[in-house]
Amino acid sequence: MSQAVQEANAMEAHTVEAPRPSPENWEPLILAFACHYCAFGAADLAGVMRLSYSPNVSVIRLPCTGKLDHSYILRAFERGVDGVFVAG
Amino acid sequence: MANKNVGAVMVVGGGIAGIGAALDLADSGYFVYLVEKSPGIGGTMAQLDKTFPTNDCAMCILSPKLVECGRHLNIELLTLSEVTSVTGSAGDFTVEVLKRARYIDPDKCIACGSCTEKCPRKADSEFDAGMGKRKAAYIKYAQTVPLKYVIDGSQCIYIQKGRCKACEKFCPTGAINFEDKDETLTFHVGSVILAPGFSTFDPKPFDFFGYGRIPDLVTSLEYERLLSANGPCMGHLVRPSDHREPKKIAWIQCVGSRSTNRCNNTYCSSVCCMYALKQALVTSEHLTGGNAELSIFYMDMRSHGKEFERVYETAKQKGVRFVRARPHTILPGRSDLGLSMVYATEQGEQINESFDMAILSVGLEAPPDAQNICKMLGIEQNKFRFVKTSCLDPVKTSREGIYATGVITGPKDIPQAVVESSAAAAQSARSLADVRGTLAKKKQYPPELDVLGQDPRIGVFVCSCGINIAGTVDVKAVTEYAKTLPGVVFAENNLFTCSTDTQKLISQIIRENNLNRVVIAACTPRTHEPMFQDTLKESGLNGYLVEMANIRNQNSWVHQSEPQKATAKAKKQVAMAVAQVAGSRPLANITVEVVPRALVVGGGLAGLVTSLTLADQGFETVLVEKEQKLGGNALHINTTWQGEPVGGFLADLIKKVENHPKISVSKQTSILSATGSVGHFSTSISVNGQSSSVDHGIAVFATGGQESRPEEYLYGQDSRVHTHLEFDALLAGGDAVDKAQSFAFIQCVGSREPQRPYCSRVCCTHTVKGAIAVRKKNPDSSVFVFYRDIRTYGEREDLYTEARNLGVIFVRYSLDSKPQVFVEDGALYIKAMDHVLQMPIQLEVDHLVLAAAIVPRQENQGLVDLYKCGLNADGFLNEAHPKLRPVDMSVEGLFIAGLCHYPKPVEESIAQAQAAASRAAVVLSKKTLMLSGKISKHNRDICMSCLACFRACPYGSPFIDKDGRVSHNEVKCTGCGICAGVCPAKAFQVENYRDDQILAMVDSYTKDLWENAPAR
Amino acid sequence: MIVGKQKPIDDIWEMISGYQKVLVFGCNTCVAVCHQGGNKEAEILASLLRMRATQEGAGIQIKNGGIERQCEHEFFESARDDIEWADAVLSLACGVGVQFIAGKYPAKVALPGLDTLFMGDVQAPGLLTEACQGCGKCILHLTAGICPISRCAKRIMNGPCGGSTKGKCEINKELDCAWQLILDRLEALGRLDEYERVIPVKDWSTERAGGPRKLVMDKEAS
Amino acid sequence: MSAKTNSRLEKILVAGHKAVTSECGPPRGSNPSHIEEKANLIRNHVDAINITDNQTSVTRMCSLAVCIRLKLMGLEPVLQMVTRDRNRIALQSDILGAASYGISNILCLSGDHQSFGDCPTGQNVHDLDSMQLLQTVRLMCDEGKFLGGGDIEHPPKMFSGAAANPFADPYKIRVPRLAKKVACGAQFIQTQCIYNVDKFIDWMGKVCDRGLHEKVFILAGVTPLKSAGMARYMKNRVPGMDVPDEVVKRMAGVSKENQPQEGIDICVETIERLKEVKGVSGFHIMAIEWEEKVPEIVERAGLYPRPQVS
Repeated sequence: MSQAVQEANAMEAHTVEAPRPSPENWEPLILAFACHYCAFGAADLAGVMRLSYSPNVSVIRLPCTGKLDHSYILRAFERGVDGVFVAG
Repeated sequence: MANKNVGAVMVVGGGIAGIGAALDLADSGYFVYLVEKSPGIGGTMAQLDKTFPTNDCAMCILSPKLVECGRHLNIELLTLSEVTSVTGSAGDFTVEVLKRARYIDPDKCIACGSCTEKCPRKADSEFDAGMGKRKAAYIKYAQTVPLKYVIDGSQCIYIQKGRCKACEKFCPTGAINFEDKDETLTFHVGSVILAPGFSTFDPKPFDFFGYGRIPDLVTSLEYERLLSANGPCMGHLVRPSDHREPKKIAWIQCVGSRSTNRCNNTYCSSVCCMYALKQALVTSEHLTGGNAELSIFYMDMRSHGKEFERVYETAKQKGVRFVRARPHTILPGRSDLGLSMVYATEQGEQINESFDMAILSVGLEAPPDAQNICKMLGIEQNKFRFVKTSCLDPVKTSREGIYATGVITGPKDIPQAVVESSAAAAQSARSLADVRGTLAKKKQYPPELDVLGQDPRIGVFVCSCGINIAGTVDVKAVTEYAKTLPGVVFAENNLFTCSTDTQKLISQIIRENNLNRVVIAACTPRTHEPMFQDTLKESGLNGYLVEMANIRNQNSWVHQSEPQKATAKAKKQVAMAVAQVAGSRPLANITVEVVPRALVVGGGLAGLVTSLTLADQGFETVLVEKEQKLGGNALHINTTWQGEPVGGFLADLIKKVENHPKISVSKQTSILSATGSVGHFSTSISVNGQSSSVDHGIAVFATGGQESRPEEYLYGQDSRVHTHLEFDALLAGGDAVDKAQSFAFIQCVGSREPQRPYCSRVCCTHTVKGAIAVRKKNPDSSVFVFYRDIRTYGEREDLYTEARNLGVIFVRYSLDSKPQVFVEDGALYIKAMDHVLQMPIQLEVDHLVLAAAIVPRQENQGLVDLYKCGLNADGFLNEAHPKLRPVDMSVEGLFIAGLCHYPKPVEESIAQAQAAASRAAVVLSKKTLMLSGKISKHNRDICMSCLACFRACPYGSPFIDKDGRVSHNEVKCTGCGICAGVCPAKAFQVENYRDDQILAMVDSYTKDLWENAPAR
Repeated sequence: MIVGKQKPIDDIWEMISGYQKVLVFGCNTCVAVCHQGGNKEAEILASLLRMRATQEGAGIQIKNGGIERQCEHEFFESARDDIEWADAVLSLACGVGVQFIAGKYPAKVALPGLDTLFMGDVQAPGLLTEACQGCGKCILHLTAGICPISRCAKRIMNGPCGGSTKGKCEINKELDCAWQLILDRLEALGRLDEYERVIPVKDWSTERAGGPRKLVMDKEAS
Repeated sequence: MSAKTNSRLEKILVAGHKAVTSECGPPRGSNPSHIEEKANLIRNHVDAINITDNQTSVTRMCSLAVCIRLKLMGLEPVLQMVTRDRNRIALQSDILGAASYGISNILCLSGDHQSFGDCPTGQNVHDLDSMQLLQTVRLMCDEGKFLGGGDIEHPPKMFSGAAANPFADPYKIRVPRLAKKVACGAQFIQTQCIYNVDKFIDWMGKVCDRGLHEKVFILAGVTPLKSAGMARYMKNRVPGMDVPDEVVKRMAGVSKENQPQEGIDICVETIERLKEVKGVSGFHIMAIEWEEKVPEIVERAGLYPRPQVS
């Protein structure tokens, strides 16, 4: 993770809301950014092994997680996703 | 020439060694048949959890190679196949191959797994080393290549008993074929490379160990499977008896190695120390709570490879216990849980200790079937049953035109096997240089349509994958939804989008509907994108105008219980792919003209061998040497460990190099500067003060190393103290050795010390060889060796045994109590603690030989500065990857051979030098290099030259241009996009992963949320 | 180059509270190189502020924009509409840019998003160090190319003072004593004898002591 | 050489006597009685008393005011001036003010950094540094000029001094640095406290080699240790201080109640040794908040009674 991302995260830390109880049956919507070479492959393998996880996550493939830009994460949050998962 | 050479090669064995040779040859103009007796390639490496010394996941680094092999236009995979006869002679062999029935038509199999799911018959999984089960219908492992299922006829209920056929009933493509028969195929090839691998020692005959009766006593390969994430415990380590996490674990080394007890394996298996260290370290990461008690029972710890000693040190720091003992009895624990072990300590005390689990570090053997092949081919084996090779031509067998690589020529680790596989490829190519390119295939495409500037006309193809996707996801609904997406003008559902028929259909639809973008909603782009890119190219579209939505691996297969949500997610996935592809642009592959010339730096043994191997293949080579004379360190070496004289060989080699029409030798030469990248480097050199410039497509660094000058044990102060090379000279001439009475060797002088924490690899063998020579020349003399661990790895162990049989006395010392050397009344003395007697001993010696460390040359730093390649902490040049790219450097087009990489003996230097020639030939055999167009593009207008990219790029593609501002060398770019991630000006964008495309995907994913959100 | 550090987001939030339309405005030269105030950071900050506005239900509209340099009139042309729209411009430029906006747009509120720190160099990625204080009369030829005014805590011109220990400054053990560096360099250059040359009393009139400074080009040239 | 000012310190030094100075720190309040008491304690045993200038950057009564008080009591003060807190105008004006009261000794220092004191957020001035201040004093006294170039109607007459630390690193510039201060107009030097006598002797030898001891009077600084803890603190925490292990050991080797006496013994022995060293013109006894022990040290070191000069 680039220093800038860490700083952005640190900045976000200032704005974190106090934890609130989540509504019943609420499911978070999650967006994942995955490196083509490792995490995206791992997600494929999870399928081959027929593991099971919740369908509330979709993956955007990146050539490398180093390609990640702040704007991807921030845009996702601004538009309402509940979690961003960066894997690589 | 009597008969015409054939431009094809057969590689026997689909493990990492065979794969390496096959890829090198196929990438440099030969057609390759890769014969594998199991249903899939990958060999033992695929079974490993991690690999030392980096603890990389074995599968993660291997899998790209498997995919490359499986897809290669010039590699034909022959699985379930065995060679039955080879006739003819070098250059033109006729090979018969028995191909066993698969019972599943690979052309029809879509790897959906229905057959396995429905198959009622379970059998032990060979891949899991018997630790897990598979079905009669199965794939070898999830990432196997080819990704085609197979029916094991010996287990199949229908084949054995005539009823069942459950698989056939459920196979969605009708791929099951019980009529399939074994067949014999005939091939014509110019050479054969044997890479049949090894079998592990079976410890059952060791009844004192109780292997097979004690559930928690497993072999190291079985243990790999227990550790592995795709193994039977899915990476959560539990012991076999009660499926609980073990805490106290022991490794027993040298099981079936360095032993004559109920086996005849007097050699060292070379890899077990390192894999035990690796397993111990990985285990400590696996176990929860961090209170693991891990012990390794060993004789000598042999961590003699690059960065290996650091792994040993790490293990010590992490609390792994090292016990120098060979347990003699293992008994089952209470209620068959765990075990207890009896061993004698060095002090002679008998200990009975209990463990939760123990691992037998089993040795490597030549597998029986491979031995049969050797016999069938008439290839000579050595006394250890491995293929006999010479140190001076390490991959050549006794039959001309047949080469061998990997463990079949002796125990070795993966990097050495990979090196040899490239060496074998080089030797093959060398003998078939005149027919390079004659059988290799090349694909042709129709001219590309110009779609730039057109509005997107996107076609979406939604795959049912039989029922793999359609069973969970409502593919019809997804197809209808796709039609509503912006830019989509066509959408349809296919039963199998990947089938050959559908490819033709897609092509037709693209033309009929003037599609200019395509989305395939099916499986993973990692395996299928190249195929669909190909379909687009065949339809006259640029291959980069397709995107895939992975609605199988990342949807239907993992959300089977929630079909509605899966369908909703599939719609989103398709919408995201549509959003992305709408912004995709046709990309041109980058072409680089290759300068057909090699630069070899260093005229020692490695540089000479590389030069000759390249030149014999017809590649022009410039060899530069800084000294006045070629030959390097090899000029001072008497013989190889097998006793082959080096002098004559070297003189002959130098003569051949100096007289070769394709080689220009330049002595007293130094390198001044260098520019360029793979395919077109330009290096300016200074010859005797005159500077000139060499254009070259690749470079091989073979700058050598040197014996260090010791700073202890009175070296340089007393004339009776010598280094190895100095003593070799004494041995070779004069009567100094005959006149003397007492000799001593001290090992690890300057190696394995805090300031130089690596093992110099060659010294133990050098010492035992020297000690034997002394005893033979002067049988009345006494010879002592002061050592820390004797590391006569592999078959070199034989020399150690011989030395002991000849009466050489070995005295162990530890780093904190090194021997003391002093002179008293003119006599030279050594004082040390004897570990057997547990007493101090003092000897007077006539000659003291110091096993001085091998150190890198200072010049390496200069190469690093000029070519931007890497050095390790010890000053040796670094390879691109310690396991699978041991000859390539991190900079494309640069290769490495010999001591500049790490201390190594003659045979390993020669193999690496030949390997470097092979890797170089992959580049030099091409007129142009085609590089992916999916790379980062630099917008110089908005770049402010802040250098963030310059500093972050691992490939050195951004550079400071002549005008002082940043420019981008696209040839070096791999498209990773780190530059784009760090650029504060957003001046870098990776083609078809541009920010606007990714943001369009984010927007698409969040469309509903955004539109339905409360007013802002 | 000018080095700054973005203010804590809480401070910025407090600063922009009370305005309706806020333009987070990047300056894509010096402060972009230190990843604090470029157009990219403006984009990030604007996004964070928008999310905060949503969370707190504050009726603030937040946009981001930016130009090449906020200290030259011509560059503002491309941002005319953005600035027109805003009632407050949160400038991520150094103090120069903030003041330039304040001077250029009398009707707009100019707010500082950055704390301007110093003129510095990039020693390594992510490590910027102060190297010049613009005293207006350079003495680097007397001090082996190392500036005691910006790099000595006491700005001592005939150092080192008694607080220099093992080459480090007394106020911070991580901080090199500038005078130690000067001595080391003089020695390396074989010019240690120059150390005994006394640097005379300094004319500070060219520094801030002389009031706000100005450079008039054509006069200088004539 | 004859004295050029009315400084008693200068006269004693010029006459070839070993001079003895000591120092007192002004109070953290406006009541002067305590510092007057301290000065009275040592008045017969020293030739001059340094008055520190907001030492360690802790705000105190101003050095000039205390010097005036001492002068009015008939004592000989040394005005310490640091360049940290005042610009060249204030410094010059204070020098004139001091001269008007007949204060004839000035010690020019740069001063500790304010971050160590009670106002760490304050600004420092350092318009001049210690050497430049020395030059300024000489310019005013010898040429009768202000820094700005104007003539001084009645130039002050000051015996100007500076500090020197023979122990700080880098050691190689210790003598050149002294030479530089001499070149700037230092007429006397008070050194950092000396515990490592061998090293001091080495330094002094090099000073003499360059003939500097003939251009400047060097007063060797000594500070009696009160305890082993103080010895350790000085060794480890005070920059530029060199306290050899033997000294720490010796202090720690006696019982706690006997440690003060041991410290005084060491101090006296140090003076005895230094008396014999070529180039040492006197002693500066810094008995930190322990002024009452100065007479004992002076007497036991054989420096009492003090010579009279006119």
